[in-house]
Amino acid sequence: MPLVRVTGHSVLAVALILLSSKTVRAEEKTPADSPSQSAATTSATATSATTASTPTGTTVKDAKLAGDNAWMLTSAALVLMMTAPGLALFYGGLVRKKNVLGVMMQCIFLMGMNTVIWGLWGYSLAFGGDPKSADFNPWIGNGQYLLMHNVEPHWNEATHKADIPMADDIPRLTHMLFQGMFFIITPALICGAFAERMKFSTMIAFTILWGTLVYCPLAHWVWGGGILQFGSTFAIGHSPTSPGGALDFAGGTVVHISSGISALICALLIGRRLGYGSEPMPPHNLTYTMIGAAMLWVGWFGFNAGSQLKSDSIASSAMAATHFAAAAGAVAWAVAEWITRGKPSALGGCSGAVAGLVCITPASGFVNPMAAILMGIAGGLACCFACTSIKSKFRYDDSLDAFGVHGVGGTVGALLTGVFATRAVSDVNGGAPLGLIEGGRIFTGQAIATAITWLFAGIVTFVLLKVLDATMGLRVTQQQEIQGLDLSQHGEEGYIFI
Amino acid sequence: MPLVRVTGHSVLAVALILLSSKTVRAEEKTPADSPSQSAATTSATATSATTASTPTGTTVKDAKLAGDNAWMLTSAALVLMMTAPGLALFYGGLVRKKNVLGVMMQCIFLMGMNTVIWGLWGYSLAFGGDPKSADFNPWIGNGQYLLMHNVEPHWNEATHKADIPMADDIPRLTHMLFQGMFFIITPALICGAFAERMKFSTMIAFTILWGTLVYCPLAHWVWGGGILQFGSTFAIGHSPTSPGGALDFAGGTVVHISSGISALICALLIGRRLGYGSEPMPPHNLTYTMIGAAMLWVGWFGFNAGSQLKSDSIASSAMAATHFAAAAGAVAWAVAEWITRGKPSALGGCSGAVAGLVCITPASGFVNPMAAILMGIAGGLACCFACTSIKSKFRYDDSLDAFGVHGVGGTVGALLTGVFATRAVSDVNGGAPLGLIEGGRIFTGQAIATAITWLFAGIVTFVLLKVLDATMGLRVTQQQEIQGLDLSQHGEEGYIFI
Amino acid sequence: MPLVRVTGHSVLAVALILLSSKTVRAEEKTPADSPSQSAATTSATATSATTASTPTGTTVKDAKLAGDNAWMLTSAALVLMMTAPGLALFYGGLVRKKNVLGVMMQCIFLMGMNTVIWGLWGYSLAFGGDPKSADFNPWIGNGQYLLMHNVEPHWNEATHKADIPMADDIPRLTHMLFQGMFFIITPALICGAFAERMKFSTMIAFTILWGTLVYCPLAHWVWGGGILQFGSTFAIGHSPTSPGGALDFAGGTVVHISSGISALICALLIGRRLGYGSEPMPPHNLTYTMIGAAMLWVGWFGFNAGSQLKSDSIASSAMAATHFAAAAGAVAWAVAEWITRGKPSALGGCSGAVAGLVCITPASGFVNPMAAILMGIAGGLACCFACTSIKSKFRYDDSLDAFGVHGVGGTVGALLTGVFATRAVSDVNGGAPLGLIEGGRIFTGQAIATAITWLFAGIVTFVLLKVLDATMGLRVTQQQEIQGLDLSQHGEEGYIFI
Amino acid sequence: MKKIEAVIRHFKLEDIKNALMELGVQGMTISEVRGFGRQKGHTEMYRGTEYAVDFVPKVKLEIVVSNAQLASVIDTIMRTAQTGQIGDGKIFVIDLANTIRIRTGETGEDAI
Amino acid sequence: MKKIEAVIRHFKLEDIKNALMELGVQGMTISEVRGFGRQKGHTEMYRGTEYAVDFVPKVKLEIVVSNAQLASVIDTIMRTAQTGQIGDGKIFVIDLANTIRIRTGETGEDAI
Amino acid sequence: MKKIEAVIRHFKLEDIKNALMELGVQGMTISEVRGFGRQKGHTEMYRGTEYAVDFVPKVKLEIVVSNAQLASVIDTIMRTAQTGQIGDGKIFVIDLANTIRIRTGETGEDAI
Ligand SMILES: Nc1ncnc2c1ncn2[C@@H]1O[C@H](COP(=O)(O)OP(=O)(O)O)[C@@H](O)[C@H]1O
Ligand SMILES: Nc1ncnc2c1ncn2[C@@H]1O[C@H](COP(=O)(O)OP(=O)(O)O)[C@@H](O)[C@H]1O
Ligand SMILES: Nc1ncnc2c1ncn2[C@@H]1O[C@H](COP(=O)(O)OP(=O)(O)O)[C@@H](O)[C@H]1O
Repeated sequence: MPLVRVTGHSVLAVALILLSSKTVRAEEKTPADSPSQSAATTSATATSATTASTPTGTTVKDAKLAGDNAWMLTSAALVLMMTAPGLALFYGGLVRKKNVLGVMMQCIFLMGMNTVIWGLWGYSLAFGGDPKSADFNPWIGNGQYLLMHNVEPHWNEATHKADIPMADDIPRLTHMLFQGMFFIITPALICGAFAERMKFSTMIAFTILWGTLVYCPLAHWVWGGGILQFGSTFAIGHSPTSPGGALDFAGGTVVHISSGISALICALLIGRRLGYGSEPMPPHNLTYTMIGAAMLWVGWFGFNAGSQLKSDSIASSAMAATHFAAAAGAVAWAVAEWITRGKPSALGGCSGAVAGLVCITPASGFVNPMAAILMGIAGGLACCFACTSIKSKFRYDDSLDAFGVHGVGGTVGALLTGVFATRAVSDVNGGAPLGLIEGGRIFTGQAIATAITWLFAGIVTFVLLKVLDATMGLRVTQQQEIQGLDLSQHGEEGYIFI
Repeated sequence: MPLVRVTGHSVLAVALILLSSKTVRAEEKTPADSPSQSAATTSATATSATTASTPTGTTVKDAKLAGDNAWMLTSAALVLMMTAPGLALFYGGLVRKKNVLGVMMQCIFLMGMNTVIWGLWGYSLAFGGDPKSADFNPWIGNGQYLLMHNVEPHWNEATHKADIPMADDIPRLTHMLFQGMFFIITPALICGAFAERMKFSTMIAFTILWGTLVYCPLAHWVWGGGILQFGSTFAIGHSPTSPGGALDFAGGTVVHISSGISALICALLIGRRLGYGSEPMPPHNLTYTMIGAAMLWVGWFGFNAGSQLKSDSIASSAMAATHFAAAAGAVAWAVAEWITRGKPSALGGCSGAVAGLVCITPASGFVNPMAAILMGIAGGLACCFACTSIKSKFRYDDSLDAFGVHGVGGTVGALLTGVFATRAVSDVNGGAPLGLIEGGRIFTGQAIATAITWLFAGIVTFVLLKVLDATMGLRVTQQQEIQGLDLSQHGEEGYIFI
Repeated sequence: MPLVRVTGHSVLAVALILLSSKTVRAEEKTPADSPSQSAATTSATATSATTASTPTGTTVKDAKLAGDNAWMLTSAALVLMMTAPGLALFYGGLVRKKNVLGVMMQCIFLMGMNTVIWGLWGYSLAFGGDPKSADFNPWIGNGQYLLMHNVEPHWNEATHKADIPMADDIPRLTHMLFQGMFFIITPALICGAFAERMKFSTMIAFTILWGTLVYCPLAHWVWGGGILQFGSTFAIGHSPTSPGGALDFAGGTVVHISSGISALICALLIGRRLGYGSEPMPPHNLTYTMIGAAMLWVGWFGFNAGSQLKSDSIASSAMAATHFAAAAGAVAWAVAEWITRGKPSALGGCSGAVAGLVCITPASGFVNPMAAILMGIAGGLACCFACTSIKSKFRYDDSLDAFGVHGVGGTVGALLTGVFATRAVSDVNGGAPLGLIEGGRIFTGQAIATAITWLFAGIVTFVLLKVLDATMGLRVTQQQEIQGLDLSQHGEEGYIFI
Repeated sequence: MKKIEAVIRHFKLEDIKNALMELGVQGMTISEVRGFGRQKGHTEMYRGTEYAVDFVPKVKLEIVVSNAQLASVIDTIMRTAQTGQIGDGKIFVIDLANTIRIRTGETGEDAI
Repeated sequence: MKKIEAVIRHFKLEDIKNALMELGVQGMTISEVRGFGRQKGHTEMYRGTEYAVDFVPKVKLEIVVSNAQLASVIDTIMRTAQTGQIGDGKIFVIDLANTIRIRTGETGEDAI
Repeated sequence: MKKIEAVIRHFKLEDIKNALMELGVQGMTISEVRGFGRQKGHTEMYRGTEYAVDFVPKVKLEIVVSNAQLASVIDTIMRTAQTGQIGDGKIFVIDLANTIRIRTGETGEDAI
């Protein structure tokens, strides 16, 4: 089985695979293959579905695919934009001048490395396997999509035309791309916790392991038909009478809770920055942070509304909820500061918007605008409290508040989804009510999924860091930390204004 | 009727509404409700329109909606991007370093606050009411969309499925989102006039009032079927022989003239900045201004082409006109400076692009490329003249030229629309010619609409400011102005490069 | 008649055209006209194609157009974003502080000027003419699209409705817009070679000539049915048995090789910057460069996936290939530095991403993900080598490595397309294999097209520069160069942080 | 010859420069500094942490004058820089061993 | 009166300021400088070109003190600024002809 | 001991630094300043308003030298910094009461 070799000398292996692709495909034909196959057939059927075709032979399916694909490709672009420039600016502005490139480079490098990993094995581990098939594994994906087999189009000698694997309404490649952007930004969020002191090499090792061992399983559980997917037959708590699992429209658990709690563990294990508490460490460029926040807001439209995986009215609902929550969060945090400290800060407004966005993420496709406003307020206030009181109380150095915003906001969001979700927006439970307010009973599921994510992400991260600390070391030397990551890790300076 | 209370303790009320939503809806059933109802039905019909459905039941309507919605969601994202990062950078770069966060925070905070207002009552006041219904009010909207009722999907017990309110080709939520982005940027444009000296609290109060009392009525008049809408039976000058009203494709009157003239009033009433004329006050970061201008250019594609509210060939026309006008404006202003001052400035190029964009806004969906080029040149030269000669002549301190660019450019654009509009692009008048060049007679209507907008926006703004000056005070203290808004209003610094 | 007075001659001409348009159109009726005519008819047919229309009369064609147009308008916006903010930041950050506005202004001004040129004659020279028509010229376009005739909708007195010229699935205006964005960025790329010392006026003259004499012919050869278009009957090497021409999905030859080799000529002819070698000339703001690189990455999705000119599964393939190549390039360059110099630089990561993107451009719509990863690596390493060893060996001052990245990366990409292209992604050769790996024989064609582009772009650029040097002079004075372009050319400063 | 170093408020710079030019001062050199003194700084707040910024941005003037000019220059600075509020700044006077104009090589008072 | 000019490391500034305040120093002026000395700079690398940055960022303190305070202030700076590694910086002492407080016109030691 | 303060043109810094190193100068401190003098500034233009920028960016060198070195250092700076055009800058020489190396506590000429 070539895949073992792959992880080792991937490039070489990749080349081999490429040359011997046909054979490999042959070997790999497994029942798990069927979905893309059937999809391929579907697409074939479609093209022959003349009932709906105009004189020139365009089918309704092609037409719909054009629209859905347009939105999904746009969404993928928006989500990539969230990591950089978005997050790169948001985080980059918050650190001291001497570390700005360090933070930005983490974003750019992850954009590169995690994309490659996603293509080689990540997507397969997360989304491989068909819940309907006999040998489906609810804990982790399978090998069907390794190296993008059954994702990329492949030439069918029989029909003498290409088979194009589909994922429902969109090409599977589009689905892979869109989901891949999440695989980039999630670990990038964690960087906020160990900013200004993490060794670049260790950060890379950590991300490879974390992405493979934390993100991929979680994504499989929640979106791949696994143990947390709402309504999946494999879902915890699933029974004839109850759907089981939890609602997570765009990644409250998979993205925000997982990164947030992992961030907390990082902050605790790597320890405080040199001079933390004594020296002032103000953001060196709040204008970057504000620009970054605005880009995150815009990009989040792709993140949430794109998670509908097509361009229909639910996508519109998700975008509306996203926008209202961000807005309410921004106002809430700024006003909270105004009341408690006498001044609304620009950073507060931006942080509030992000907090609102984090909070609405799991609920975005399930709630109406007014609920979104309330969730935005809740997220804004909860995170504001976490970043101020809690953090200063326990004196851990979550440098850029990755936990304070994503961990706390994600948790609040996952739980409130159980309160505000309504079948009016997405009727995912056969007409049965969803959230508490409309008399639904999904709340317990939300709480369970949240707890599981906390535990799973927290424990695995803890173990990974302990191992890496013993082997590579987490932190740069004191010397290097004083000099700054830009010079010590990358041999560059951010600004040379002379 | 609970809605009055709502505006007061909105959050609370919102919660109530949410819990008792069904009853509230019941109370609210009014004739004005019909459009969304009928829309909902339409969407129902569509799903059952099997004539055009493929074996898998997709309808042509779904397919078209996918495409139109994809473009409209993208456009909404682009327009949000115009306010921040776009305008935040464009304006932020033009002020002095000590006020950069002040300006950016105005943008971010308005993104939050105005979005909430739009959801609570703004959209309803602007677009509430159906011109076809008996009790339609051409002066202001109604309560049908308050708190997003009849905009959001709601559960229909009868059909046991959700009714999804539509606005022609797109979900009403999409329409609300897109229009909401205009409600954000319009007041944000005004900030350019009172930059570097306005009290943050007063700015907020002013925006709430201005948005409600100036923007919403104007939007209703021009786009909601009111007294200025081209061809509306309620339009001024409407008669069997003449359509009446004025053409305003994307907001020449509603957005640019209204904000521009209000900006002038602000500049006059708040007075000059301390040291204006004696101290130099150069832009502190022109690179931001240039980046912001570029983002405005890109975002404007959503602003103008999105205003077609669907993704058809007219949207393409609008985008082409937008692009050509921006281009011509940039060249025109830069060349004008080159001739008159010996050097083409970067700021000139950027200002020209924005001027061209402002000028083409009302005409974008009605003119062909060559006309767009001419309008871009006209806009660029007119605004250049306004920002240089006129301003220095009358020595008012329109700090960032909000009037010089948006007031003047918007006016020129609204009038030239009456010259260059052609039925070839949008046949909005039953085949009759539109602009003067093709022998049409809409010019008078354009002039009238422009005059009305000037008067209305100018007078209301004047009154609002007088009231606020008496009650809250418009200006920060001298001390605070010298210290800068970043520190005095928000307790932060933009850059800490040490 | 006011229009005459408006401004310069072109404008005058434009005005005349506008007024006498009908007659002009009349004169212009040539066979070459047919495509847009037929297109117009098609669109007419479509609207009457009731077989596929819902009760409300929407046709499948309208529906598909909505989706395709949505993606293409979005792509056009993304590509514009590549020039500014993208390239403006990427290049702007790499120069010294005193030249940042100079570089950014080149981008903004080209956005303006080249758009106008494109509308007046550029598009017509590049895409005018129908390969199927008798009088088709494979070397250069014709006059059918001058001043946007037959591109813009025009009123048809006969049918008393507008004819809307189409380009296959999308309105021709959309096609013109999208292609126009390429006409902007290509010369902008060259600016990297003569940065910090080129006279602004000469840069303008050069761009006008280069765009008309180098870009337009090349675009016609490769995409307009000319001598390099794959499978065109006019293509070099075309024969019953071989398609001839070369595959260039999104501009490896037209955009990157042409600009890259021209950049090299510029660097050689304009000479080194004052103090090159003795004084250090580090990038003044690498944070801008990183943000710019990220925006280029995002924008490139529109550049490559948009080049499919519709929103189908091939667009998805193109986007996937683009993303993987960028990712692999970023990692490859950074790792190469890590190995050779002990540190992975942020600039290296960004440069690698861009190198990967350049390299995949011609192949994007023809290769699968794993091939894209290999091409990204190849591009990253090749450009890294070119920018370090080669450049320092020959000591030419390609200031921002326009040749090192675009010339080298484009060439590698064009050739590797002949290796990795597969019919599985785009079956462009009637089921015959394409790249070497699947046993195809297109490689020779790729090599020939590359050589021709090198020669053509190189020679014409050389001549143009010689002429301009003799007439206008290429370089600013020593004085001005020391003072910086911001002050000497534009009378402004980039940052005033006091 | 004396070297006058004056720490002043930013927004006074323009006035002082003009006043000194009228007085016939031929040149000066300025730089950005941050000062700490009786004038209190301000507190800034970033998310959780609030902290005091004790250093206030100021401008430092360096003016070399002949002994003859000394008094009038100091006097002019005093008058124009004064607001009466804490934080107006200080003037330091330092003896100068020599001055040289690089362009011409002139030394002493001719070089000023 | 003396003017003390000290070139120190950035991250020592906070400590020194506090130490001097305890000592009763009423004010000081700081500025960003770059220093060249025994402490080597570093090399940076941009695409092809690698080059040495010889100048290291430092902070310069300017403190005017009465002769009485001089010794103790210097001593305090010495103690707090020292790390023992190359690059700790220097202290220069300059005689001052006069000092004036702009706000009040006080001169000499009263103005400090 | 003397302290040499030289205001020079930016693009001369590299040459001067090298020349001084050859001369055996062990260290120096530089800072960004803006100068006003015979050399005219330039006018900038932003939208409507055009205004004069009288201050020209310069670099200020501070070099402490033993009396022995003084002449040669000044001479070296003169030669390397000179272009003959207005704006070359000035050299100011100040007596130094004392110098201390923080790292070692050495004082006087040993500390240079
Ligand atoms: N002892 C000192 N040494 C050097 N600079 C000083 C000293 N005292 C004050 N300054 C400078 O003078 C500025 C103003 O002094 P401050 O005490 O705040 O107000 P005032 O000058 O009105 O007494 C300070 O910000 C600082 O830059
Ligand atoms: N001769 C000098 N003149 C002016 N400044 C100096 C001189 N020598 C050193 N410095 C300043 O002191 C700083 C530290 O000096 P350096 O020789 O690097 O370490 P150390 O002070 O431990 O000997 C330098 O960065 C420079 O700013
Ligand atoms: N009287 C002065 N005091 C302090 N600095 C001065 C004085 N005169 C000139 N300078 C500095 O020297 C620089 C060059 O002086 P300038 O008169 O422009 O040319 P030159 O030195 O050739 O006469 C000025 O920019 C300023 O920084």
